[in-house]
Amino acid sequence: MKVSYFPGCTLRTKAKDLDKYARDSALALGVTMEEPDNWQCCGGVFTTSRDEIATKLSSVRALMDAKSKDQILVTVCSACHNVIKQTNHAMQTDEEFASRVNNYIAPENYNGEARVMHYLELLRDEIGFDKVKEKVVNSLSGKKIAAYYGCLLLRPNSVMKMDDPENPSIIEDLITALGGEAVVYPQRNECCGGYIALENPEAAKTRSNTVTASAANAGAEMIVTACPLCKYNLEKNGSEIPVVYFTELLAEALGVK
Amino acid sequence: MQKITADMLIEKAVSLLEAGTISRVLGWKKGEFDYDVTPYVFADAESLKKDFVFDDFCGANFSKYLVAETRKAEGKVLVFLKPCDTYSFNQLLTEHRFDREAVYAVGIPCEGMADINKIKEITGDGISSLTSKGDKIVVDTIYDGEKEVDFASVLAERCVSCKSKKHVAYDELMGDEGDITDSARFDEVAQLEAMTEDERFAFWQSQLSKCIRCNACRDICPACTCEKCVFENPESPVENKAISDSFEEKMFHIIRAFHVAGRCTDCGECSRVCPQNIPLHLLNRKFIKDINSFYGEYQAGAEVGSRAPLVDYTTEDIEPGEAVMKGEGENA
Amino acid sequence: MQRIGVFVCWCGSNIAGTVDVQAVSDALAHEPGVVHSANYQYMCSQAGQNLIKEAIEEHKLTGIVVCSCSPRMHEATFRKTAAAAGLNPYMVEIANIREQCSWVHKDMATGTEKAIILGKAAVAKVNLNAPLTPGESPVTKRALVIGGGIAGIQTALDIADAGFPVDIVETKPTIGGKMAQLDKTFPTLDCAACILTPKMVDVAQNENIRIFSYSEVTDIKGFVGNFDVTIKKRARYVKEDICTGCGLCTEKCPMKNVPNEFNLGMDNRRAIYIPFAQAVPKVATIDPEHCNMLKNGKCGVCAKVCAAGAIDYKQQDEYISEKYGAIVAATGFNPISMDKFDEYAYSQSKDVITSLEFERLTNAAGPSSGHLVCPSDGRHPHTIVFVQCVGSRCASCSEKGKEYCSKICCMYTAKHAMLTRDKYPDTEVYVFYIDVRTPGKNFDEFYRRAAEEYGVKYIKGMVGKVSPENGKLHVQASDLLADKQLHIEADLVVLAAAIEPDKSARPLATMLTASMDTNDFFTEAHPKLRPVESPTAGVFLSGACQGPKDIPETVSQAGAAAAKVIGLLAKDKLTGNPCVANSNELMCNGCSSCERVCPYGAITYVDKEFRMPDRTTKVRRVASVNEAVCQGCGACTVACPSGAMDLKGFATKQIIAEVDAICK
Amino acid sequence: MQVNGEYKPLIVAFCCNWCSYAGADLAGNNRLAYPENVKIIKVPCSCRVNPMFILRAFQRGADGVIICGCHPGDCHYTSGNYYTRRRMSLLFSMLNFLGIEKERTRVEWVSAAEGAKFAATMNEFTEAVAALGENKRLEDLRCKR
Amino acid sequence: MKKELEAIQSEVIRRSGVNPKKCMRCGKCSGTCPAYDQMEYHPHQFVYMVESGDIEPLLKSDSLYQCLTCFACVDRCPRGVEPAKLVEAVRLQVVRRQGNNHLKTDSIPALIDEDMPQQALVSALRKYSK
Repeated sequence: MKVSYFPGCTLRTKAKDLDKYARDSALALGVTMEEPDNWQCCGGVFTTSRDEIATKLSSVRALMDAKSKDQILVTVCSACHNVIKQTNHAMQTDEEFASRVNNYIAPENYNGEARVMHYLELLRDEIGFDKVKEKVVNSLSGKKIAAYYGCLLLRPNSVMKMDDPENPSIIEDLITALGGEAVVYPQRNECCGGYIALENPEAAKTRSNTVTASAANAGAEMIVTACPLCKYNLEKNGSEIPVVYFTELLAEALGVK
Repeated sequence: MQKITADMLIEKAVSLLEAGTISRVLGWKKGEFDYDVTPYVFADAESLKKDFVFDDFCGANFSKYLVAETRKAEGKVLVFLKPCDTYSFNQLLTEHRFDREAVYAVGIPCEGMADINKIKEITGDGISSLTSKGDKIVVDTIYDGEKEVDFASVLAERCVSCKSKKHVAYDELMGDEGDITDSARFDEVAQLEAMTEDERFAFWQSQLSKCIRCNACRDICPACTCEKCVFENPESPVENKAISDSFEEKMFHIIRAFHVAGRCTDCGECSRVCPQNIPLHLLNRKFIKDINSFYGEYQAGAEVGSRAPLVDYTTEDIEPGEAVMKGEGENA
Repeated sequence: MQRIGVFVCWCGSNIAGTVDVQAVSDALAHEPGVVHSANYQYMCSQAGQNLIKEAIEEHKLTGIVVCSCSPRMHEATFRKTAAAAGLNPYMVEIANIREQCSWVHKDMATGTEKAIILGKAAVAKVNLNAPLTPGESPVTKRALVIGGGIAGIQTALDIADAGFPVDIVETKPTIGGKMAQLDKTFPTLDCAACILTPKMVDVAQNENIRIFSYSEVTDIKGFVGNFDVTIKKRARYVKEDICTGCGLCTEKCPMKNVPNEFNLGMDNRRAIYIPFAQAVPKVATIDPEHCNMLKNGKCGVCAKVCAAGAIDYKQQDEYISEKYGAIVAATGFNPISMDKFDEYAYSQSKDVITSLEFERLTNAAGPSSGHLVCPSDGRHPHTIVFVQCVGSRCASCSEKGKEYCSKICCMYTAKHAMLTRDKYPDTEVYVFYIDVRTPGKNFDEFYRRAAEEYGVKYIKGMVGKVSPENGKLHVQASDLLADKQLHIEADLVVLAAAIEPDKSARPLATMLTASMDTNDFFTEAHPKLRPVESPTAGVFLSGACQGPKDIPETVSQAGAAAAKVIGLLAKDKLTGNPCVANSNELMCNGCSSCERVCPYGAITYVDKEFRMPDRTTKVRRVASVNEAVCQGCGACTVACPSGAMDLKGFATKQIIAEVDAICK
Repeated sequence: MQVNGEYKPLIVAFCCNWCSYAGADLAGNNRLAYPENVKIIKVPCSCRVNPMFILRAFQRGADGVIICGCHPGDCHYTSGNYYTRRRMSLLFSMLNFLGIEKERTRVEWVSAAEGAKFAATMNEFTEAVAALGENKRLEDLRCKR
Repeated sequence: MKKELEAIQSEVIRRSGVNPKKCMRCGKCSGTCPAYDQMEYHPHQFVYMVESGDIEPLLKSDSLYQCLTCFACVDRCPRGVEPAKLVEAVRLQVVRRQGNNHLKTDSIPALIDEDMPQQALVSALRKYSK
């Protein structure tokens, strides 16, 4: 199958691994990821304000491109995913917002017709974890791995609709499919501090340490994440256990690393 | 021109008759003129081969005939249903008007039906024969000889704004299944809504004054299957069998539209059969449009057993005063 | 042709002051069908009524019109007058020429003119009136109570005390309901078992009461006074009449690891079990899902040890049909699932429990024999956090919580907190609340005692997250008054889960054609004046199936429902309202439109044979109105496109006649 | 209708027995005046009002028709007025579609306690209908006097 | 001034799409907020102060820049109030004014290290500046 793929700015620079392993693994699973032409940065965060139009246009353009190709728009970075999915939702549900956006993109017209999926959802809902499991060549053989969702993957739940926001299982199920042992810990869906790291590194440190300590307490040997900023914050603030992208884990298990 | 031919339907009917699945066939019979096709019950292969027709003039919706026909004899009736007919079929089932088991329904695709009046507008009267040829109809007239008209240009109004090419009920489907179409069927209603009150009154006064109370609209309507119609019941306050004055014309059409409101599937038979060419479907469509806008989209006959909007409510329904404003304001 | 008498009342000067009564009676004397017309000072007086009676006899009147005050005032009076003179009371029509004429108009000419028109409308209507007789139906003097909790128990006992037989249908193997699971009861702290179990014994011993336990209602037909009900007695594989309840089988059964639902899965029972010591009926039940003998034919221990020979592995479900005059819904409530509230880590830690689980934990007959322990490891909890309103007052998402206040949580939490501090003074107890709601006798005093005397720490704020870390529960919460975010290391977190109607209520309501609100609570016939009746005649409501309630309220409502049932069953016959719908079968299409708008389920369909023009007969489906159930609103008459449905007393022809008379 | 050469609109008011008829009685109790050409017909519930009744009234010379029932949620029969609300919304919208003046028809919820509202409604409605003049668009010439 | 604040209040409500009247003052947002200790005004106070029109202190507060937009308050609010959207709407009221950018591009180099992902920069800029 072919999907549209929005890599996002960070995956082109600081998080090249996240990107590379995602592409390689997808190929191994029979999925071709095609980048839209001339995509632009999503902006990193979704501005919830209904009158904020211009900053959402890059997302809309990527969505329209996917719509025109009749493809699912897939993202790997949690932040891009959050921004694009929320933008799509706003295009579907907020008529006023949509009409203002459509003024910018006229003569074209878009009303949220494209489907947005996180790479994880693609694995779960389109490919199927069973199929992923069949393709595993290097089983993670019982390695204790903690999934770190952070905030962007799951919330707001009414829009993201990816998993139970308080008791998610999508990454755990992936870990299990790859042969690892998923470690569940209470802080997995709490914020790492995000962009506050820029202005108030101390606050980010407190948040990040809470998360990594919680995972370590639960016996994890490794933390996986889908978000470059999460990875940065957890690592920068001295996580005792390694933090890796879930795509790296996937590529390793599929034997394409 | 239709994708399916009379021969194909005859073959289907004959094979079902021979297999004993059915005992008779409700179908279109050749009439005096090529465009004058009448519903008929065929009981054997011979009569089918002789008289059964299917072409661009077979608009009649057979659903209603099932109410009476299924009561007549044992065995199943074969009925051919175009997509729009299947909605009436379901609505009648919802209202328990015939026994589903007594019917064998074959869904057939429809390319839209021709309107003889539109043809006559182009060719004039005196049509002696009509032959469909691809996207043309060849018309032979006794005065001017042969003429060709575009099928698309003489498509019946209800087919121009066809709401669905998808069958919602059948035992067996012939040909390909279509989709629910994105129809502009409410445009005419919206145009009227946009007029002033006086203009609307003038429009309807002139239209309804043409009414001769022939009752054709009622008799053809698949939603009008009452055992006894209120207009013919001496016990009823609206009993009136003949044309009398402008009030009666309005009364008849308002009450008739109200009685079928929420049950009308918008099959368009009323306008098709009106000898005075009154656009009666606009009354029904007004109700459908209002129902959709007041209470949410509802398509009568889309599924068996659905609760019609007039026998349903929510505690948050729109108030009549606001409804009237909404009914004239929201044309878009 | 009717012979109509018209009687115009002066009402002293109330009418006569603005209406020329003589002119009215003169004018109406010439109306079609009128054979007598008179006026008098006070028609409602004894003398006035005698005037009417005499005229009825003298002029052989078949109908009368009284032009007087509002029918809401004296329609009943004049109907009685007519009946006394041998005239059918429904041949009386009132023209309201006081409230709706003389009192709102000042000018004699206009008042008189309007009074005449109103009189003419009444005459026109009476010309089309037909004598009506209220339908009568017998009453089966037996009541059915669905649900055997405290609501059902109290209702059944009260009905039985009045001498009527009652059946209780309970889905569980024992009656007792939620109250049997409670430890103490607020605000008096008496032990729930001590006050409930004697009532359960009363039920068992009452000759008028039968208990169908482990049973459910599968079908209800009929109407007020005459319900036909089918009850499914599920096979319990134990002969109820032989089992002595000795309990030996429940000790010997080798299947030891079946989660015990009575203790909310906090301990285990056997495959054959008696839910608790005071169960009524005290009879064992085999759980077919866990019994080896029933699953694969291997075992049979219980049959071997049963000295009475009560075990019957071949037992089948049994269907019982019974007739009832009245039905009481007492299906109760359940706490909602905590699945959608995992920020409180209910699924992640055994030490996060619901309040009902807390009841079992503190109950002497519970899984920890009444010792308050952490379910995870049995240690004594030193810090306990109670969280209020979990899923109550929750409007954000209907799948998650309930928009209403569950009403009982504030008080039981105060009870839990107080009892904990009383028994274990070394514990720290926090209660996070949004509002503390204590309207009830001695309720606020009780809550204040918990805070003031027992030192329970009430904090206005809400818990945002519970994190199970290192065997403790890290509770992050807000303290709104101190304007702080709190972090508490707790041993036990207790969630006050919202309550919702039992899942069996919705299908039951469908069977009863009783209405429900959007939350699946039964709707009452009138929220203030008929709070224990369903709008469906003969159906009554008891307990939390109507809305969240505590025990005292439930018991009061249970008694009230019983009083209503007794009032119904005390009648030999039910007299209906004769102004009911009636269907003309010849015209009926059988389309179901009328059935769909009927709020009372009074319309059913029957297949009827009709002679066709060709002399054959055909069966057609036609509507049939149950006159005992119909309340006469008329919704069906307009839903009917063919005009087959009409309303007696307000027939289409009658109303049209009034319209014509007014518009003439 | 013409009364002594002067135009006075004839109003037919269908009132439900439980709320609106009682509301009208209360207006009387409180001596709250409204035009005498308002004539009330009692029905058990507003849902008893058939569109045929309304058309009949116009045919016979009414200039305005108003239907009064219990407030939504307060129906004595629990749901009758909800059906009224739907039926009349659609019927009145249709009449408007046909060019019949929308001011001639109305639904008003009047409780048994709202005597003042009943009188005010009738005054206001009569005035609105009077402003339109005689009902010409739904008249039946045969019924003219 | 009162008029101006009222205008800001309605603008904030319109822009955020939040109805602060739905708040029942349970405080779950503040119980759940990971940035609580960095804030002068806490999520529940944002809701209350916008509702009551007491917006001026919020406009001046550094709390505007402490919200992590983690949406925990949005998801956990039992009334569907969505406090994070209000915080954002108030912040935009400030940063959209000329010269009111909280984060200036000039100051960025001093704040970052070589590992910091672009995502952090663009997010912060979008949140704090116009």
